[in-house]
Amino acid sequence: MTKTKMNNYSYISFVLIIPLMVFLITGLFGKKLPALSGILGTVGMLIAACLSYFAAYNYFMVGGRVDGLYPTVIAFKQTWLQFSPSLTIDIGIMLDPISVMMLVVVTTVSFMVHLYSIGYMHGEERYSTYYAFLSLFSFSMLGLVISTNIFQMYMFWELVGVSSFLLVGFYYNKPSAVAAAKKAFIVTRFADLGFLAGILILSFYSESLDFQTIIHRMMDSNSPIFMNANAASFMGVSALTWALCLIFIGGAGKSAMFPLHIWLPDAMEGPTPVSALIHAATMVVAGVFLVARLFPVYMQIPAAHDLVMYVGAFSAFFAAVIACTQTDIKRVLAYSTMSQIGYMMFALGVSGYWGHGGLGFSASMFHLFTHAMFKALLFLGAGAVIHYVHSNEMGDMGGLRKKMPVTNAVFLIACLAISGVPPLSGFFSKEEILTAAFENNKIIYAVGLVTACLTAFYMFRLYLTIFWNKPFPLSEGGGHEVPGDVHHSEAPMTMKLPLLILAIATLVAGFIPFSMYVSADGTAFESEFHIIPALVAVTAGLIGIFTAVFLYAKKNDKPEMISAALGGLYRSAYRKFYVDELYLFITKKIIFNFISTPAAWIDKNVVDGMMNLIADVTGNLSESAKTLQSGKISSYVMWFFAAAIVLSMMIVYVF
Amino acid sequence: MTEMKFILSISFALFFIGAYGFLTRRNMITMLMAVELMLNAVNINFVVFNKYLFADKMDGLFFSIFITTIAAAEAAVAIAIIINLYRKFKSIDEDDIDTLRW
Amino acid sequence: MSNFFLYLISIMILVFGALTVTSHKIFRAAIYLLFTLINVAALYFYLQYEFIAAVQIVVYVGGIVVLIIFSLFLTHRVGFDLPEPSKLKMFFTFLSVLFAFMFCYSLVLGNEFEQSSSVASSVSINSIGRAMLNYGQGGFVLPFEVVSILLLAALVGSIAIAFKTKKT
Amino acid sequence: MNLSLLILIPALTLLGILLAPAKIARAIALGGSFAQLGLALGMLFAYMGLHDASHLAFEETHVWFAQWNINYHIGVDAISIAMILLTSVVLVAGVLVSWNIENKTKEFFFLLVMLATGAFGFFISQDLFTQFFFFELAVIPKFLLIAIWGSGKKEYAAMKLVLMLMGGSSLVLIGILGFYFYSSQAGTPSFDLTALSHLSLTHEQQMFLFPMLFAGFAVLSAMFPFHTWAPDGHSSAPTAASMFLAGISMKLGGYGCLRVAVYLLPDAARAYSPYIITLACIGILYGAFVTLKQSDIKLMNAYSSVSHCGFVVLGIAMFTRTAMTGAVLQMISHGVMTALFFAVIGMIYERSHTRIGSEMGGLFKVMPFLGAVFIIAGLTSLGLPGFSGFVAEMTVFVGSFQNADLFHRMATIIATASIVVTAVYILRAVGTTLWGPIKKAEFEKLTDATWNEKLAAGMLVASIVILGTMPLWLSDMIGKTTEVLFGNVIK
Repeated sequence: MTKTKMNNYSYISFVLIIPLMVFLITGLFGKKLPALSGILGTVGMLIAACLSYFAAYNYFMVGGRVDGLYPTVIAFKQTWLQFSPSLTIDIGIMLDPISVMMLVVVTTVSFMVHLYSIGYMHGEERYSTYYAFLSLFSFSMLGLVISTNIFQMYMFWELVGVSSFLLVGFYYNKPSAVAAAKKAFIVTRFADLGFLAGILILSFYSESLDFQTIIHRMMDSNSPIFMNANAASFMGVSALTWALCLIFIGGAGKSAMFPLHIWLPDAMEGPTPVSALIHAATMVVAGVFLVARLFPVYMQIPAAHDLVMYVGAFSAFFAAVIACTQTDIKRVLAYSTMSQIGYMMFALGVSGYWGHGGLGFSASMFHLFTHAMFKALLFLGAGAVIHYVHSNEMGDMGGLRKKMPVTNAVFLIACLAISGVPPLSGFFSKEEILTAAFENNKIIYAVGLVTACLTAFYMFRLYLTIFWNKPFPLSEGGGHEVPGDVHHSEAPMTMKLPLLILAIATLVAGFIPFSMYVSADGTAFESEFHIIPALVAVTAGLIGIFTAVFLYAKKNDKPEMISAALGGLYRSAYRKFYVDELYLFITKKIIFNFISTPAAWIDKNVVDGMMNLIADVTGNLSESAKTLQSGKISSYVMWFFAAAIVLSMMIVYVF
Repeated sequence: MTEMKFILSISFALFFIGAYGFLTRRNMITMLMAVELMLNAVNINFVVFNKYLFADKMDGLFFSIFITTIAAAEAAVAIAIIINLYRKFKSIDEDDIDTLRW
Repeated sequence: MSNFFLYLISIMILVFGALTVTSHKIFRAAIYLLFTLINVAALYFYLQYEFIAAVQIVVYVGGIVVLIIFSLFLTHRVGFDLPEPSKLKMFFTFLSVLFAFMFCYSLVLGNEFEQSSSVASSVSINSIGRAMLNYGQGGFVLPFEVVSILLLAALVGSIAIAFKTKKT
Repeated sequence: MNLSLLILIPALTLLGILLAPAKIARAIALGGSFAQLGLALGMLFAYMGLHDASHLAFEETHVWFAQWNINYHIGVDAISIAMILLTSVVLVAGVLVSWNIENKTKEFFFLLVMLATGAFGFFISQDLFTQFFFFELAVIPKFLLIAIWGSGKKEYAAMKLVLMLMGGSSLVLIGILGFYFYSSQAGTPSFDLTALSHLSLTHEQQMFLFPMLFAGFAVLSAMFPFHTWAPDGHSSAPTAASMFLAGISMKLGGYGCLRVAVYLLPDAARAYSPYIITLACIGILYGAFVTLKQSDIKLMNAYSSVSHCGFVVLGIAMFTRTAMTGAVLQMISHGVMTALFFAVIGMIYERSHTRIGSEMGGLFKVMPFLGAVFIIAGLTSLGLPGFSGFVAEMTVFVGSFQNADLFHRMATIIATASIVVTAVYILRAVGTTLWGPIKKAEFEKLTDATWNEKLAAGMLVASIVILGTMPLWLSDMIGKTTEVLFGNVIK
């Protein structure tokens, strides 16, 4: 039963155990020593991060390739629940290039956020609870990325969902935060239903829940298992296609792909460091990670593979358009996140499997990596701004470059990175993605290019309105009453340090030869650098940047004019194309009013009414039987007499 | 045999006349009279069967004697009850006396 | 000739019986009952059971009917008209009674009675008396005693019931 | 291991409560229930230590009525042990929760322990007659518990509950007697479960008996459309009675369905299974949707119990080893979870004096412990990994999906859809009652849990977490017993 394979990677389990212990300790005893919980969490994450760096070093550098491939190492495996001899949920640790990369990303960003939060959340009433939840999230996310088993992934998938729920609803006395938390959980839960159904179908046909086994069995197009799964069909679509599409729905829900993206902007109600960790760098890329994990299987089914591509591309573009119109800085960042994840998704979608054809896959993972760094940086920078201004609205900001020099610098770096300006990290990853798209699908390439341009535009719109535009403090007080705490310093060191570290990461991450390490089939290839596509991509980004500079560098009325000129288009983009309203209509009006209310009515009146009817009939029968007992002798005699006759007739004629 | 069947039919007729009276009358004393008729019909039956079928025995006779006796006792008790009821309800119409219910 | 008496007695029984249960005057009903009972006694005479006939006359006619008439006087004015029962009820009761009678009559007609072959024994008062007090085979002393106790109980009971309770 | 102790200890507790002064009745009840819990745990370890820990063990037989071949025959397998553990945990928690009851203390604890005694007896009986005896013993105290210590329309609810359950048990009785007579036709009349399982009945006989037994027990497990006693009963019952009702009594039904109806009549069960699955699916989804509409949190949990117990019936009717194991796991998981939920709802109600979600709000601030427990119960209910609900539901789903035809597949998918609806209503309840701004000024002064409440909730939470994080031993044990009992009829 117990298949524990010990090897020299078993120390990875401490990467998981440490956050879990921190969660338990701070969750149970944190109230007693609130100050310590932050330090405990941060130190714990630091150790975890160091361990995962060490693991990455060992894996890529020391262990190296075996037969030209990075081996998949099962560091630990333990049966957790056995459904049937072939279907077991194992809890284990699987190391392969993408999971090692994710380990690094998650622990790094998580450590940064822990560190940053010491300053940001200082003085918060539920400080220790915050750290407990943060550790819980880190634990779950780490558990997710090292899953050996699809069900293990589902479990941690749910756990990250619930930690996200708890953290978004951290300010639980704010109704908007409560609503956002519920929305985030319910929408992803709905998507997880797809994931679960997909798991059920996939596991039934592949007769395994183990990733390696599933991939191994499904990779072979001639194996009976694959043929069987591909032959069984429901509504004209093969079972395997169903399974993969359903699993993708799960991934799309977590990764906020259209049309399941509605929870992400609202989730910004949570504390900003949480948004940086969960809703920018780690949890939201879980969907990408899931598709990447099952990538060989997706390769087998072109329909599912294309679905990933189209959904990703559309989401990227769609979110970019909305991001251009939002005024809440965190929402702009949220839509930008969605857009960038769309990039990763369609990169997977356009990718092939073998050798250089797998450029999209590598590019996607590369972008995931770089994006985690610069988007975390953006969020943490935005957090610093919010910490300083006490407002989320762009209208309350402006001219902050003098007040917050460090933040200004790192924010600029991050913006340049996301806009794809060389030689920052975003340039490299984005360029690879666009190259992969160019090679496979020209339409997607065009969409990607337009999105890149839009990205640059809204990011600089954001940057310029915060740090340039108007002088600070705002004399006319744009709507929001800014508290008169202009005198306080930019941010404590605990907040600046993570910003600086992440900025450095953003600067240098692009030079990692990613495709050497992470590729679809495990072989290494050199991603060639083409000057023409790169120039096109950079040009697109620069167009966006200059447009933004033209419009927002100084306060003027050009933006209003343009938005007025765009009219309905602008309004609908500002209202996020009414997707929220549509959902609200479906849930409130249709499900609640047309299913739930009638169901409750039926239960009260029909089902319960039936039971009451039985009771009433019995009662009425006894009422009428009671009137037989009238006390009148003659009626008794009548009955007696009749009964006597009937009985005697029965005796005579029947028996 | 035909004679016996004839008398039996008379006794049945008397019995059902009594039953008819018992069912239609509402005055207790008349109901009691109807009961007496029925008892008599039964008596006739016993006597007839004794006479025609079991002439060597006297069981039928004794039955009728005992029934007569019991009828007397019954009448006495019934009348006592009737008088008591009359005192209580000022009526011996059985419709007025329905405390026997529930 | 004997058949003539039988028919006469039978007709009298039925007519007076019917009158007993239909008469509107309660006193007349009692009198009709009296005639019915006398005719039943006559039937017994016809069957040559003189003792039973005598008992019938003594107990019924002399006892019960008198008792009834007494109670009548105690509870009613003499000229009192009995209330007419509803026509519907009378009709349906008549029908059901008729039905029941037909049923029983058909049974009697259809049944082959088996006559006991042994010789008829005497039913003199002497033999009846002996049988009544005989505690051996074929004796009736036990029911006799039981009935006598019952009679006593009934007497005591009826006195107790009819006893006027003191108003407290 | 003397199994009769399981009945003896509660019986002695009952006697103690009866004789002792009212003030220490609760202490006796608590002592007795802790002793029972200890015994149950001891029995678990003893059973696990057995060589063949999947068959009936610790059997004991005494003649009860020799004339009719009624025996006091008891014995346990893994399923009954799981149930007994559940019952003893809920018993302890129930006693703790009602620690401060003031009205007729002695009688209350007496009835509570009596109910549990019935449940214990039911789970260990291997003789239908004895089982029925204990079954009735577990049903009747509920009437008094609700009618005397309840709230709201308590008389109506108590009457309805007991009448419906009695209706169910009369059906069960018909089934049992049917078995008795069929077995006497075949030779020796018997009530013995094992003996009856070897009885070969004709198809018609099976098809006649099965609906009686199954429907009778299904009423108790609140299967749609026989569930309407549950909302009314729960909403009127005192806290401990609600816990027992949902935590134990509904499990009597599920256990009976599985261990009596399906065990004795597998062929008929298979023939009827499409109908049962359909009803279970309706119950699951319909219960979830009705729950959405409820504003009273206790009613919400009552309806959600209907939905969750649907999984039990679904799992049983799916006829795979995994699904049946899942059904048993779901019984245990739901028992503990719903007991916890009712307990914490009762505790909140005691403080806020309202059960309408929208009238509360922000209670997390004033009662963080209860709030956390409420959230844990909610998360268990919506099937979060790490808590027991996940293990049970996933086992049912995976097991159900092993049936390769479309009907079973669709039923499974429909059933899984309910977990989304569950999430919606649970999160709504959390959002409206615990989170958000505090609605009434007097809520600011409310207190958090007392020691007894903390202990009760802690025990239940611990059970949930143990089941949720280390499910293998239990699911393995139950799976093996399932195989022993149903090996020849399931996949």
